[in-house]
Amino acid sequence: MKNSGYYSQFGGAFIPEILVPTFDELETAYLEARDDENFWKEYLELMSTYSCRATPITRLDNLSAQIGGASIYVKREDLNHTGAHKANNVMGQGLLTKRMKKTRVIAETGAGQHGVATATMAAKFGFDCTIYMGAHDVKRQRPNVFWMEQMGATVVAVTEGSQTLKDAINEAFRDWVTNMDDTHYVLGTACGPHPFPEMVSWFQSVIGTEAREQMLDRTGKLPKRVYACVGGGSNAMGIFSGFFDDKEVELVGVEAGGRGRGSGEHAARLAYDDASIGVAQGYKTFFLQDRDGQMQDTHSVSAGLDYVGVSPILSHLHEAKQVRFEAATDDKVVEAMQRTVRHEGLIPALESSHAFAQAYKEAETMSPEDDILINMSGRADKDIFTVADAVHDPKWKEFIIDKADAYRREKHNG
Amino acid sequence: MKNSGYYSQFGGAFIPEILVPTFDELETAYLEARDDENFWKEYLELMSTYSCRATPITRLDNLSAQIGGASIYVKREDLNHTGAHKANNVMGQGLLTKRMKKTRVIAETGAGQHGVATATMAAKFGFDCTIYMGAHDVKRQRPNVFWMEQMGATVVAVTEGSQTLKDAINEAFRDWVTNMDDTHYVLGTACGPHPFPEMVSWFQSVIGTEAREQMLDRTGKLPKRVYACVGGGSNAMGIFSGFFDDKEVELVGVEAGGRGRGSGEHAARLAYDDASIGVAQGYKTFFLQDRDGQMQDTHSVSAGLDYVGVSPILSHLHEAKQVRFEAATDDKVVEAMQRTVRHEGLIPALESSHAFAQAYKEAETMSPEDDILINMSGRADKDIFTVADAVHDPKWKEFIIDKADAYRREKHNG
Amino acid sequence: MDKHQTTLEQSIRKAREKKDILLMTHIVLGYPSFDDCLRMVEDMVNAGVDLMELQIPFSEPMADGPVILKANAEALKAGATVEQSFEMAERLTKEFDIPFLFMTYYNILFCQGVTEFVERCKAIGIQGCIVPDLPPAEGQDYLDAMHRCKLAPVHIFTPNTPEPRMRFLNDNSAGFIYSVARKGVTGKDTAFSSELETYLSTCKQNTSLPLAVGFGVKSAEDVNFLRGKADIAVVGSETIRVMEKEGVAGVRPFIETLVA
Amino acid sequence: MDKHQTTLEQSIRKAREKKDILLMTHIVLGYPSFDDCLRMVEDMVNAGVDLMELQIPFSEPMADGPVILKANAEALKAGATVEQSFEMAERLTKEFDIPFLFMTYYNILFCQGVTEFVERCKAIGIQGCIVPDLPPAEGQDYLDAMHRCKLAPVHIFTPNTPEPRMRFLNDNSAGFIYSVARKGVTGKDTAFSSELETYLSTCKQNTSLPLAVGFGVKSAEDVNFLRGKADIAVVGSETIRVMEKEGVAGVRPFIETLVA
Ligand SMILES: Cc1ncc(COP(=O)(O)O)c(C=O)c1O
Ligand SMILES: Cc1ncc(COP(=O)(O)O)c(C=O)c1O
Repeated sequence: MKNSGYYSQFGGAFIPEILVPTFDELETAYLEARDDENFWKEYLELMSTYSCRATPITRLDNLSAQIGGASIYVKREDLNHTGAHKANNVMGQGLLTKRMKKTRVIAETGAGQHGVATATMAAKFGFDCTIYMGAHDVKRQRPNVFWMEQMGATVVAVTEGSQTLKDAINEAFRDWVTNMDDTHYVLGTACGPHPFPEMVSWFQSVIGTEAREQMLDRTGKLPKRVYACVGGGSNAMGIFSGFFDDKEVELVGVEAGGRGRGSGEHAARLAYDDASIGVAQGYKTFFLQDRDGQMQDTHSVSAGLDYVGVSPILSHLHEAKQVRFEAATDDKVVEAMQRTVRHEGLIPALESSHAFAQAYKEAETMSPEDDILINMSGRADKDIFTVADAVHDPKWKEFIIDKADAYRREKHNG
Repeated sequence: MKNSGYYSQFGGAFIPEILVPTFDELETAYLEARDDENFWKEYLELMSTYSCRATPITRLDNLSAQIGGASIYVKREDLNHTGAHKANNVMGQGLLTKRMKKTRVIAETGAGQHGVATATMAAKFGFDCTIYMGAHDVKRQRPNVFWMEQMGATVVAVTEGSQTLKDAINEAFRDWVTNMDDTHYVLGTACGPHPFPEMVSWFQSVIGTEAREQMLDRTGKLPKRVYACVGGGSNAMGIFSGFFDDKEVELVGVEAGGRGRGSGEHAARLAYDDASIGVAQGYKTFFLQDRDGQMQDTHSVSAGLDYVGVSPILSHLHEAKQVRFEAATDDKVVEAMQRTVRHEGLIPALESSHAFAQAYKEAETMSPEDDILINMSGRADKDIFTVADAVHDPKWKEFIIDKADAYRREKHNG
Repeated sequence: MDKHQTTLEQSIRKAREKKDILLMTHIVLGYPSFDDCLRMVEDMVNAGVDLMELQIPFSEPMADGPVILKANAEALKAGATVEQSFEMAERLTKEFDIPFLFMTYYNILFCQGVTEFVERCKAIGIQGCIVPDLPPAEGQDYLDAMHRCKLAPVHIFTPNTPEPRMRFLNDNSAGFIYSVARKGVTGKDTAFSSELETYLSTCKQNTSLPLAVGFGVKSAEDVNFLRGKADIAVVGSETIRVMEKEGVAGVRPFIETLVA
Repeated sequence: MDKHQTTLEQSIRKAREKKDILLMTHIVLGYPSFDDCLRMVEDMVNAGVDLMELQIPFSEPMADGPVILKANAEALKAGATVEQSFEMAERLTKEFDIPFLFMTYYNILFCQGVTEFVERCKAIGIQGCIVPDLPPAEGQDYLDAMHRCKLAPVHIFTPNTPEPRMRFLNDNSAGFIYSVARKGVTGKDTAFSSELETYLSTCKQNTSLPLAVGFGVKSAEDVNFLRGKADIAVVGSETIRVMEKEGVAGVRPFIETLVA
């Protein structure tokens, strides 16, 4: 290991010995790629021909007027191929996998978004692909599983632990320690052992680089605040990194407040006081854990933010007060989503809607001269089961019941 | 009416007297907009900030190699906001609606794609919005209905006739003849009375203009053939129009072959011999009708191609032999979709998959020196109910049955 | 179209000598069945109806409201054909001594061949046609054939129609002008107001033909309102509604309340 | 770490004077219950086990396979705490005269405080620790504390470990080297082949410490294979599998077949 990958006290690579050579190889490949101008060129070329980079910036004309405060801009990662910023990371790691001459990729997924992105990348690059997904999430997110399987990926339902994201990560590591020779583990966020946090942030930095330039082009100045939701932290790192050198730009990370502060049912590691520093899943950061260090159950309306840990780089930036952390509760998030759909025709993912909720709240107290920028990390149209449940749509339930009856009859008759 | 809008013998405006002034107004507004350079600029600006125009061209590396014939390129209209080329048309008509100072829009929808696009546009522009959709389609396409309603649109299930697209169109006209003063009817394809065919084609021409330039940039030459699926004909008109002056480029429109030639269950108006010239829904074209002129039931695996008529401009181009028409059958279409998903990570809508099916078939017999271009009019990830049924996924059915049981229990308990 | 006086116009003018206002009713051929149509026409004529629209059902009746729409669909579902409609119309013109018009959509004419269609109308004693989706600009063949056969192509005035266009429509019409009293499709309510009065007088000023007023007429009161302002009151959807509610036998008493 | 000889190493070397190969077994503290653990240890010691790994359960046992994973989860679900694990370990070291090691993940140490954790190990008679997610580069505090307390930090060799790294790991280890016989997590099969022989001889060449070999050992045949090639055969998941299938009472007969 050339560099232990610490950000003040956070980060590191707490990995089983058997993976040490694999991480060495990965770090070397990553560092060489970073040094190789052509790699980034190839990456941008791929993202602009296979996905639609640069993604645009959209101004929320109606809501800016309605709220009557800051002028609100949105970075449109939802327009990426497969519907979220996850595409940036997987395509980058896909190129790296090719560079390392590996032929198989594995990944964990919670919401399913990263699983679909990885399966897509694997189809595009011709890799074999296995996706680990908590059995609980497999149930919640069948549409994503369906598409992963159509892409040729094997989706393994993880029945261990809480059957959600963290268990899928553990399981992916278990696969990797067996198959490291031909397999690359495409970690989905800016977490995990070094070099993942830094490498994933690097691929996602394309968001921030574009956004800064676009805001300057569009408004002639920098936004006053930049909002991003924080699950593992990759979309936040992506957009924030464009503004790290701009001290006047306030960066706001929005975590899953779930049922609220003190409820014990949330996934706010930095905004609330329930988390403490620990080491798990290969890295040191703030975790929602008990005093023994056992990870706790988390809750969020959005599967993609429902995670016990957080990027070590963000933990560092939190302590260094370079990023402010807030949490948005489930009800405010659903409200912000519905408001954005209703008045702007944009469908932010429930994850992204956390950033919208906080931005709307703060915009009110700001001046119309101020611009703010929200990272719309993904679109919700694939999460219709979750969204329909979140807004309690009775017609949706009827539709599902009718559809099920039709399937049942079909079974009977043939 | 300034111009009856005929393309050789096809087209016209067969409209109830009460709409004559409304069509006059629309035609005037449309012609003025066409003459006004700023209008097109504003349109492009909107499409590049709200959607992600220019959409890219992707080369199908794996399938080109696998098929071993022509080099296959894809125009990525699936990356548009709301997931299809329909966005181009609705945003254009939205600007026109604003120009005419109308405050309400109505639209018909079959697959739901145009309904979602229109509802989105209405949310963005702050218009009231009513969407007419055959009751049969409402049932099949509940996810789209859900999003339309979330956007604030009123979705009216049309229980007349065959309860599909053509009936929704009739119903939209019935609304319009009552509310023409404040309402614009956003017709979704290059059909209907003049100036719709021409106007919708104009907005969609952005596809072809971009694509021609992109192909030249990318390959240094023009593609040998360009493929597009044909429902009403708007995406086909859009991409073809970029190549009308290039006599060496062969344009191929692909209709819904359904269960095949002679089956009576298809929607091939130009590729098969079952259609005849008629006048309905306000325009003259080839219709699938009986000898009395009654419209017949059509069938396609894709709701968006399942329509009795076809753009009068395409009927003209068919007769003039400027576009070749083919039909792809349901089974080939599903196969082409699955192949594209599996080997390229792209998820073409079932509609678009018609173009892919025909292109794959023809690519085989072409030389690797030849490039062909497919218009990927939309993505299928929102049509998961249809796609899961088309590929007969048993796990999907189980999931729906389980979900329904959970909803039923919920009802019982509270 | 030069202003020959059609038989239809002559009959209307003659009937008007005896009555303040005439009554035109509407049925959809083949709904609920051809036999029922025959019975209804008989009842209507006996009740005092002066002229009738016979709608040949079409699968896409764009300008019709829910009631007539459904009637079209049901007639087709029961197997009604254009041929049967012609046969029924021929029988009606022979048996009953009032003028009959065809109302249908252009595709029905187009698929029969416009000239053939019009000539057959002539042959079977139909006196005029209303084709709501065929503006004069699209229908030169049709107008020529109607003219040749001395049949009446009836066109429609609406509250949205500018006066120059009214005159243009008048020039292309014969028999009478069908004036719709409000926006929208057939079968919805209209407020019979002074606004309507103004509109009707504008209509009158812009045509030399008798004026029929339709859309929403459903009671003797409505008919009375039109007395002196129009030549013909058109009762469309309401008859079908009554028939659906009370059966074919309910039609005659309903019509009788209107002409009372 | 300078090469002090730990009590653990001494005990192993002494036991090896009497036996070709030693047997190390593994239990997860609190699974299925602390009482059952006590009984199993008793049975194992009586059956002739030479040393034991006591795993303190952790919610994220990344390097463990399904059997041990489940044991961790069940122990936690039943309420097992680190405090209880310490108490049980203390009792075991007092009652049974074989060396005990802790096996657990780094977060357990980290949350207790690494120094406190190690000092408490010392206090209760634990002789060494295996922390599979703590490479020496990340564990200086831990290594220092273990060294100060003269406890054995055991590290792992794998078929993927290059020889220079083996020497580095050896330099940071005490007690013995835990050599895994194949890639993958605990509890999966290994083919005991000549390839394995070559690998084990490489391991031997790169450590001065006794060599334990684990992962996949499940029969007397497997143990015999290791005779002469290693000092300690480690039986991990298989004991738990036997216990789950045959109850706690099945553990002793199983161990007896191994040492027979
Ligand atoms: C749309 C979207 N946004 C955000 C996230 C959270 O991940 P991260 O914090 O790494 O951006 C996810 C994770 O699934 C996601 O799907
Ligand atoms: C994705 C997609 N492609 C194609 C079509 C067919 O329409 P058109 O022929 O107007 O492009 C539709 C219509 O719904 C569609 O949704």
